[in-house]
Amino acid sequence: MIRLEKRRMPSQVWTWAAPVVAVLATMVAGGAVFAALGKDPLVAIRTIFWDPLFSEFAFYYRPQLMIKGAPLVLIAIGLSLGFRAGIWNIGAEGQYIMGALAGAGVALAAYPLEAAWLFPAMVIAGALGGWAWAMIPGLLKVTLGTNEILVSLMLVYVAEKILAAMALGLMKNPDGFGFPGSRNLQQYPSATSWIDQAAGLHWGVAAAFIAVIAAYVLLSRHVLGFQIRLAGQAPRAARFAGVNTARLVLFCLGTSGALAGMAGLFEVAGPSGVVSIDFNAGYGFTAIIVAFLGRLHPLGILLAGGLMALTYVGGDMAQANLQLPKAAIQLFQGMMLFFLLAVDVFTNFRLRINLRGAA
Amino acid sequence: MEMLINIAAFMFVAATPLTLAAIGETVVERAGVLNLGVEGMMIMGAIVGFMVAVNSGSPVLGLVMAAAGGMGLSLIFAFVTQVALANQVASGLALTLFGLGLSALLGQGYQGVKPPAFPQGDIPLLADIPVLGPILFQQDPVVYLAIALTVAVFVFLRFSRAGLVLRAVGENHDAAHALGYKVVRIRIAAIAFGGACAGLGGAYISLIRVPQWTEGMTAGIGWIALALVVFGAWRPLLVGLGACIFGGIEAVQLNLQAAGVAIPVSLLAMSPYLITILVLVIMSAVRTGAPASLGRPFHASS
Amino acid sequence: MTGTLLAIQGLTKAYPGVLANDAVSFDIGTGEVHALLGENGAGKSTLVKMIYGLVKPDAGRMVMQGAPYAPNAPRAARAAGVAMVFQHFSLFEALTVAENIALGMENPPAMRDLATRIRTVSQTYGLPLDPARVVGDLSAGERQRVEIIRCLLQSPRLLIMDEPTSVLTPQEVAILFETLRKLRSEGVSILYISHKLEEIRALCDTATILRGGRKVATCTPAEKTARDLAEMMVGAVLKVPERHAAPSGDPLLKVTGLSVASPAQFGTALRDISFAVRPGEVLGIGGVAGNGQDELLLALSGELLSRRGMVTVAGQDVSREGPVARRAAGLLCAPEERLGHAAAPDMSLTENAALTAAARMGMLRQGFINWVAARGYAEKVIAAFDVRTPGPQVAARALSGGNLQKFVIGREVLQAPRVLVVNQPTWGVDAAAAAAIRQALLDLAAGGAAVVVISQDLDELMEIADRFGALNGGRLSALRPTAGLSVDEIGLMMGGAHGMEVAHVG
Amino acid sequence: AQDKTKVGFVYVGPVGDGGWTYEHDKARQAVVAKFGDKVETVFVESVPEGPDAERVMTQMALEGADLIFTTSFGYMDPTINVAAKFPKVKFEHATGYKRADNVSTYSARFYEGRAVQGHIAGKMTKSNIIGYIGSYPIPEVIQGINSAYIHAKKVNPNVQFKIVWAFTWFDPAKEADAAKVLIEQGADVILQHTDSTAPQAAAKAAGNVITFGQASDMSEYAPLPRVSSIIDNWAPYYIARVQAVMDGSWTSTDTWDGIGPGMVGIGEISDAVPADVKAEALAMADALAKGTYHPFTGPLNKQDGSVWLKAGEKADDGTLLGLNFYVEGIEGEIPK
Ligand SMILES: Nc1ncnc2c1ncn2[C@@H]1O[C@H](COP(=O)(O)OP(=O)(O)OP(=O)(O)O)[C@@H](O)[C@H]1O
Ligand SMILES: Nc1ncnc2c1ncn2[C@@H]1O[C@H](COP(=O)(O)OP(=O)(O)OP(=O)(O)O)[C@@H](O)[C@H]1O
Ligand SMILES: [Mg+2]
Ligand SMILES: [Mg+2]
Repeated sequence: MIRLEKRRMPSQVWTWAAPVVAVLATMVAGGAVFAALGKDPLVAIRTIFWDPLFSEFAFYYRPQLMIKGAPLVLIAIGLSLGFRAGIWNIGAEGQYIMGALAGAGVALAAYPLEAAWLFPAMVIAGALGGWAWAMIPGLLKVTLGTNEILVSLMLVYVAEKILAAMALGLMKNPDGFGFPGSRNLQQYPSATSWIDQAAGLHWGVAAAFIAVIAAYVLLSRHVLGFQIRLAGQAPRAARFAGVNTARLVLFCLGTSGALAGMAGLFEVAGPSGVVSIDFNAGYGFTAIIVAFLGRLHPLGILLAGGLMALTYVGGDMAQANLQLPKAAIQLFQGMMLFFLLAVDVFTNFRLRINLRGAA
Repeated sequence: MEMLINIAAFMFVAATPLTLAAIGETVVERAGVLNLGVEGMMIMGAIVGFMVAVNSGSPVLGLVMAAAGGMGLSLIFAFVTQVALANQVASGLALTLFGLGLSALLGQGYQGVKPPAFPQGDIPLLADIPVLGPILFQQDPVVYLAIALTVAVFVFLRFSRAGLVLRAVGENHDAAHALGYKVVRIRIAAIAFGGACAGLGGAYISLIRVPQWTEGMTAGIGWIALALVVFGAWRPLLVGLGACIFGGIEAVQLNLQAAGVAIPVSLLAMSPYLITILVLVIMSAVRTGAPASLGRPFHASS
Repeated sequence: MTGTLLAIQGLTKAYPGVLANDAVSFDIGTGEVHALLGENGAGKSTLVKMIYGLVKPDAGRMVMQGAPYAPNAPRAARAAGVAMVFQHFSLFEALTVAENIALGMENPPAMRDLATRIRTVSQTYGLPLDPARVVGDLSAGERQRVEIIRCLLQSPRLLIMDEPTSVLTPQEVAILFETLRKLRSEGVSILYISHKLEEIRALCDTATILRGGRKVATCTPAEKTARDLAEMMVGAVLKVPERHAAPSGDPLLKVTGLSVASPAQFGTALRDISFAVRPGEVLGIGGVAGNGQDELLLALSGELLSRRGMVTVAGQDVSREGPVARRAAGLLCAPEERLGHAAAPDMSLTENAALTAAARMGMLRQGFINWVAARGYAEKVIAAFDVRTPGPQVAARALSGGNLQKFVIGREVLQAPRVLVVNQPTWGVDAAAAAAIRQALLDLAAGGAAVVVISQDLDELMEIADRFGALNGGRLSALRPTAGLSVDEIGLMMGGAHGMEVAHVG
Repeated sequence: AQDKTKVGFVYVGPVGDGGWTYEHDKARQAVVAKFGDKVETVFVESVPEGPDAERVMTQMALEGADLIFTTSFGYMDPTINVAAKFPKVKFEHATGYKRADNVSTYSARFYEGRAVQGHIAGKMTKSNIIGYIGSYPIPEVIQGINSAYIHAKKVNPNVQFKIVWAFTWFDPAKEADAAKVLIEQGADVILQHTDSTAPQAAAKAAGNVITFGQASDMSEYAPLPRVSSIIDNWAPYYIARVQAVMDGSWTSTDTWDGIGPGMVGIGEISDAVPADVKAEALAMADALAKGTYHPFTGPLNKQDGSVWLKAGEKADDGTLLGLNFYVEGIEGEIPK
């Protein structure tokens, strides 16, 4: 008989081994799927995980990993604070859109003014846009106890409609012959988030690294981080310790919203450039995977964001070079999360195999 | 008047996939499990049902296999949450991602294919009643199935012993365990039932409502179904009623557009989501009891 | 008594790190009330769970009336005529009495017939109960009636009761005993677990004593003194705490007309509670569980806010302040539930030390926590209160109940509070540790603090409190000095038998 | 130097969408069929517009593509950016307006096909109500609505358009719902400017409703409800451009072709259409192809009654590309 037995203490070894085992298991299972699709699994795995880093054109893909990974990490860091506290914001996608709209709105309103304050103002507006959008579920939760999972999600759809309306209306490029989409902020020096485009460096990348460090310090040293962890692990003990639950909900939702909004702004002002109908590309949802893959730990999220970016960049390469369908990549990412969740059980439980076979 | 009848009849069609998925999830949550993967299970049902119907030529077999497909996917969730004791929120999200990817992969080559037609299920005599006839009795059989299922789940939870045990497990899994009930087994069964219902709901979209296959075609209906369970305060009949209201909103907004009513189109397009939020807010103010063990992991230590 | 109903032979059950039962053997006679005694953690619950089929023994066997008996599930046990009332109720608060009872039966009749039978049986045994009520709305005593009637409806041959009286008033205990004696006269055997030795002496025919998982004796309790029984359980002689405080001066804690609603769905609201505690004084608050104890602690700790003027500490109104401000004012608390409320199970002792002591013990600088200081404080608590653990890096849930309790109490006591409120300070703690905790509370009072002890253990309150009051339905009785208080008086203060006097045991 | 010409395709949807991307991929296959071993094609599907598109294009350029087709409006700026970095690689961007020395643009005059549809619709409607499912209110879609309306009105003065905006290019459930509602409100002709066949299926279920295929022929719904279609036929253009690269004759151009060069195809008009109507429709298509007839020929008024085109005046391409108003007679407002 095989059964699980709770460990007295979480296993240190498994805390670190679980993600590795999960990724390896995903490679095996994913390889099987690729083989079933008639592709050489080894080549496919190499194309996804190795080529972007070490192939002939890695000089180009490595910066691209930063561009792809930065919004994921930035959003996931914010989400992880809430997830740790048991606050489930799954509407980061909507906050990302609203942040982009608010930030781009400032730039478009100021066009063609060149001023040093413009970009900082855009960042603030972007953060505020995301923050405000996240405050809707936040305030509803603390005042009325409304489920934040569903409200934040519904607001994603609302944000998408607003985005479409903006791209077709208010923010439409006046010089764009009536085509949808805004002016390109990449070509607006005071408003672009690029620092060095060739190196893949924009302010979003910088912000992601800053967020990782700030979150690390917050969680390990600051009383607020302590309260976040406490509220997630033992809500009653948190109240006993004096944690103001309502304020914590607002803080976590607000921070994750602001970070998602900033991610949207950095994206629209740099790599993307324009507010278009389909500007959002699912970063808000993928960041949820990144947060869990990184085990809600800032450094883990940094690694997970890189890993996820790798599967995207490598996945597109596999599409072009191996004709691997897009859906296979999506499936692969879903598997990775499942394996991580399942393998995680060994952190807190031990497998007991009783060969005697109990009565 | 004509338009009202049409809206009402359309309402049932739009409500059917919602009802099926939401009723399944109601049972799952009554057993104390929160499965956020409804969207993923629905889309699996949509593609599996579609593939089977196309290949076998039998839409009924398609529906049956869709239920099996949704159930199959839900068993992954059951394993991860009930055996490996993983966080249910994260697992549910993973299930949705996984389901979307897997269905897209399975569905390659089924785009643009026409499924076999599903027979209309007009009920003789009753269908000819003015007003009520077109609304209630000129629907397809799955609409009737959804209504029957809602009533059946209501009766099951309210009056049957098995339903009582299921509710007990959702209320207090430790006590249920102490009385000798197999908490994990009961929950897995409930999850599987929820998966089957969601699969059926997905297949209704791909086989009857649209009918065709496209990636991601459930387009958020699974999430609305989750909201409906809260809306219905975990009671099957209220959940069914909620589904009808949401179906009605969609019908009304399209009819208003077509009739050229001067409301901004983008506002109309957001209305289903805004109204969902509004209803969630109202329900949270009313405050109704969720199953006490909802979402908590259970591990029998003995 | 006509022979053996159930023979237990060499039952053994090991949990990781503990041998909960070690080759335990004894016989339960037909129509006998058999007591099972032992300290916390001695293995009593584990043993009865094996009899009820919830836990599978690692070794040993059972014989019921000559036939081998090895239930693999509670269902099998029930089929063999074994019924059980659990130590921690196995009830479903959101379901009705009838539904709860149906869940515990093998083949329950239709709901309407069941309701009739519940009424009949509850009349016969003098345990009135309305089948249609929702269990969450019932008092602790009534809930126990649900459990008992659930058992009686199955006409059991063996009724197991795990600590049934810890939640009852003395009057309710008397009624329960009437019921049990009636059952015995009908030939039912009863296996009875309790820590209350006088009760055992009054009720039980035989007693088996466990210590550290092993059977140490079987005896006739009426022939022994309570002291003999206690010494068999503990294996040593206990010392009684010393008290040398004399209350004096202006009240440190003043509660005036405190009324708050309960945050829990099926909780008890507090109604117009007033009392004052002076420096050096220990106030004991008793009462049956679920009569507002938890709410009172929440209202004092600051987790529940009250209206202005209701709670003052040394003249400072803290009614609208949260836990942090109250701690700053010198009001510290230790809740009943150690894991999850007083301490975060998955956090280390260092982190748990910071949980309440961060501000008072200087671990905070501009919002940043000094973990070195926190660790130092945790070590200090561990040393001062003899907490048995490898070190402060260990997670709270890895400690045994008693050791964690010592840590929790120590964490508050060493902060030198002006007022300390504790709920169930020695619940689930072995006798030696309990004595140490009580001594620490008395010492604190002697040092000039005001101490409020909320407890269900009346002996404990009589031992350390200067004055006593009882909570009943959210109201506090008038306070009386403990000296010279009789059990009957206490019982009446606790609310008598909750309206059960009307019923007559037939 | 290299023997094979490498051609990349960046798609906005899945190749199996049955509409827009499907037709581009069909044209890619036509290129392969035409040139055989002399070309190598690569494609990436469902590429989000924005930085991902830029990366995918760069990747194709790095790995040796000579010519890259970027097949969605939203790829405009990424195409220009990447083209600047790879001056030797040729780019072809669909439906945009920014060009460079190595970037051409191409698009189709779908509104020509809409004129033919409008004619058939106006003749065949019995309820005089024509339902129109719009995707997004952009010039291309508005051109189509106006063109269809003008030509329906011309043959049937009582005709009325009911327009539902789906705010999506491709969402079968929503498109099906929109079609059903339009039919319930009396429409017996459904025109769609969205890409799935869901409205066809809805019309078929309703009976007595006719539809037109969009982007792709959708002939699986012929002869009824689908009576004809507008087909995006990119193959001739793609083949010509690949050939130009091979010959070294490729130059940056702006192509906006209609029925004439075959970029817009009129799908087989089914027998459900009366012979005389069919003949008229074919004649109109022919005139459009020859350039003897322009769908937007005055006199035409704007919705507010002001004059747009005087008698005999033809709309210029600049106005059409930015078209943002309805012609006189259409009810309702263009969403903002
Ligand atoms: N499920 C379990 N897993 C691990 N250890 C357990 C488990 N249940 C009981 N134990 C351990 O077995 C021992 C006996 O526990 P048991 O509950 O039988 O004691 P008890 O005599 O009923 O105590 P109390 O008077 O506190 O009720 C204790 O050390 C306890 O920690
Ligand atoms: N789930 C468990 N897993 C592993 N060991 C456990 C578990 N529960 C308890 N133990 C160990 O068993 C022993 C008894 O634990 P328990 O909590 O029952 O204490 P106890 O015997 O009641 O002692 P105390 O009188 O201090 O409460 C302790 O040493 C504890 O470390
Ligand atoms: Mg016990
Ligand atoms: Mg203990």
